Amino acid sequence: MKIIVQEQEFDVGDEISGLAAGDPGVGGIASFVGLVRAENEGGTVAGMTLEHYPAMTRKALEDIVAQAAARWVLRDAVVIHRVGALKPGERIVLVAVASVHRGDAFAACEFIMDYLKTRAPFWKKEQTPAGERWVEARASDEEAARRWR
Amino acid sequence: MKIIVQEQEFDVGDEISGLAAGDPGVGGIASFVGLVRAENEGGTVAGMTLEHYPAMTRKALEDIVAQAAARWVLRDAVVIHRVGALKPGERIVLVAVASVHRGDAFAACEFIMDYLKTRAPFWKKEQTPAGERWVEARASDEEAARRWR
Amino acid sequence: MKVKLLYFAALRERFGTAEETLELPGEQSRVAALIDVLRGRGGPWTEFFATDYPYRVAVNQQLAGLVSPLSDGDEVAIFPPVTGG
Amino acid sequence: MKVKLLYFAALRERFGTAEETLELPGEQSRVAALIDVLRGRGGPWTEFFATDYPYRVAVNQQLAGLVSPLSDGDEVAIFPPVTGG
Repeated sequence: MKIIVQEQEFDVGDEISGLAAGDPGVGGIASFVGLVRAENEGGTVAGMTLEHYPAMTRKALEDIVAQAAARWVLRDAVVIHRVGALKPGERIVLVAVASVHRGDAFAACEFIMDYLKTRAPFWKKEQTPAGERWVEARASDEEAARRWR
Repeated sequence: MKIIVQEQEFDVGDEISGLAAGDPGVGGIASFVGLVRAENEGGTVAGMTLEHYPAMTRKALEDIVAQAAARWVLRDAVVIHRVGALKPGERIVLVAVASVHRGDAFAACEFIMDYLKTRAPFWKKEQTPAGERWVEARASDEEAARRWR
Repeated sequence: MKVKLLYFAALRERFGTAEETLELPGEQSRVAALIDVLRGRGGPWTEFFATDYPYRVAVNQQLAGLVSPLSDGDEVAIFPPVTGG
Repeated sequence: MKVKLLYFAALRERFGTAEETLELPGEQSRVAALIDVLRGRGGPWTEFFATDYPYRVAVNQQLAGLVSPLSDGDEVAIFPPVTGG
């Protein structure tokens, strides 16, 4: 289990290869990579800054992964979330989950993303031609998280 | 869109990085990597051989990806499936889907895996201490595919 | 009419062949009629097609059913439920 | 009793501060009482807490609600709905 908040880029291939390496029972790894879009709500995005609540972030992510581990068979998981300045096309987040069967891997990975989106203390500020703006939370993210109750 | 059937290993990081590279509208990439388990149905697996129906395989995979593209917003997708001799821990399959939002990426990726598992002409033969045996189809895979109807 | 028959995986081993050409009566036929011919052959074919094993059929590389039509020159594959991924 | 207050993102900018210490009456309190104190302060606090903006509260780094208890020394963070991932 690996949970990291960092400014630097990460290597998706390395992270997925490292997950559950040598565990003979792992049958599949589901993952999600979130990217900075160059367009958002119709406007051009030149870049963004990700702020977080350092004392809480790790705890919140650990709690989300623990909830997933209580609901599905997880053999290993990694969550990496970047903070600081990011350019369009750069990776923001990686969630990867190794399990025995793919159903559990997919469900746990999507659950972690949905909860991260609504419960982990990160905030995005976008740079646009019209100036800076804080990204607003999407109602669809709340709905996605509610599905799992 | 990239669909490949090959004997060689592939690089997950390269494939995910290459997906939708430069597409400003992509917000996320969901992926699944299937691995050869060293244990199956309680027995030790020393390796497996993957047979396929070459004239049909590509068509079948293209058709599955086209069905996914008709149901969800896909910006790009890659399916790589290996054939031939594979050892425990080696990757068998990669499905990765780039989309605007994560919900579509997750759904399309899982749909492609579920359909691949039940409609693409691949067959696994496992080498075990008790000799070789053809892997039997799992009823749970049929159920998983039926969910999408 | 003639069809090209392919067998894969456990069925290839069971019938001891990967490929054959089969003559069917008439100019059009159906998968069901082909299966009847195979079932009537004796040996491993009769044995196999008397069971309720859920074999799959593809006609010209597309999954097909018992009522699917067959024409001269079609490629018909018979195989076990798939187990890739 | 005293609590440490933290503001993040748009709220940090709106209140012009990231952190402050606040004195609350009594030895125990609740998030609702803290919010009442802030709403009564005037300026951007009164303005903000009069709206129905769906701000979030964490007590000691755990998401909390208006009825959540507060003790001396607690760290209370107030911030906008999160937008990571």
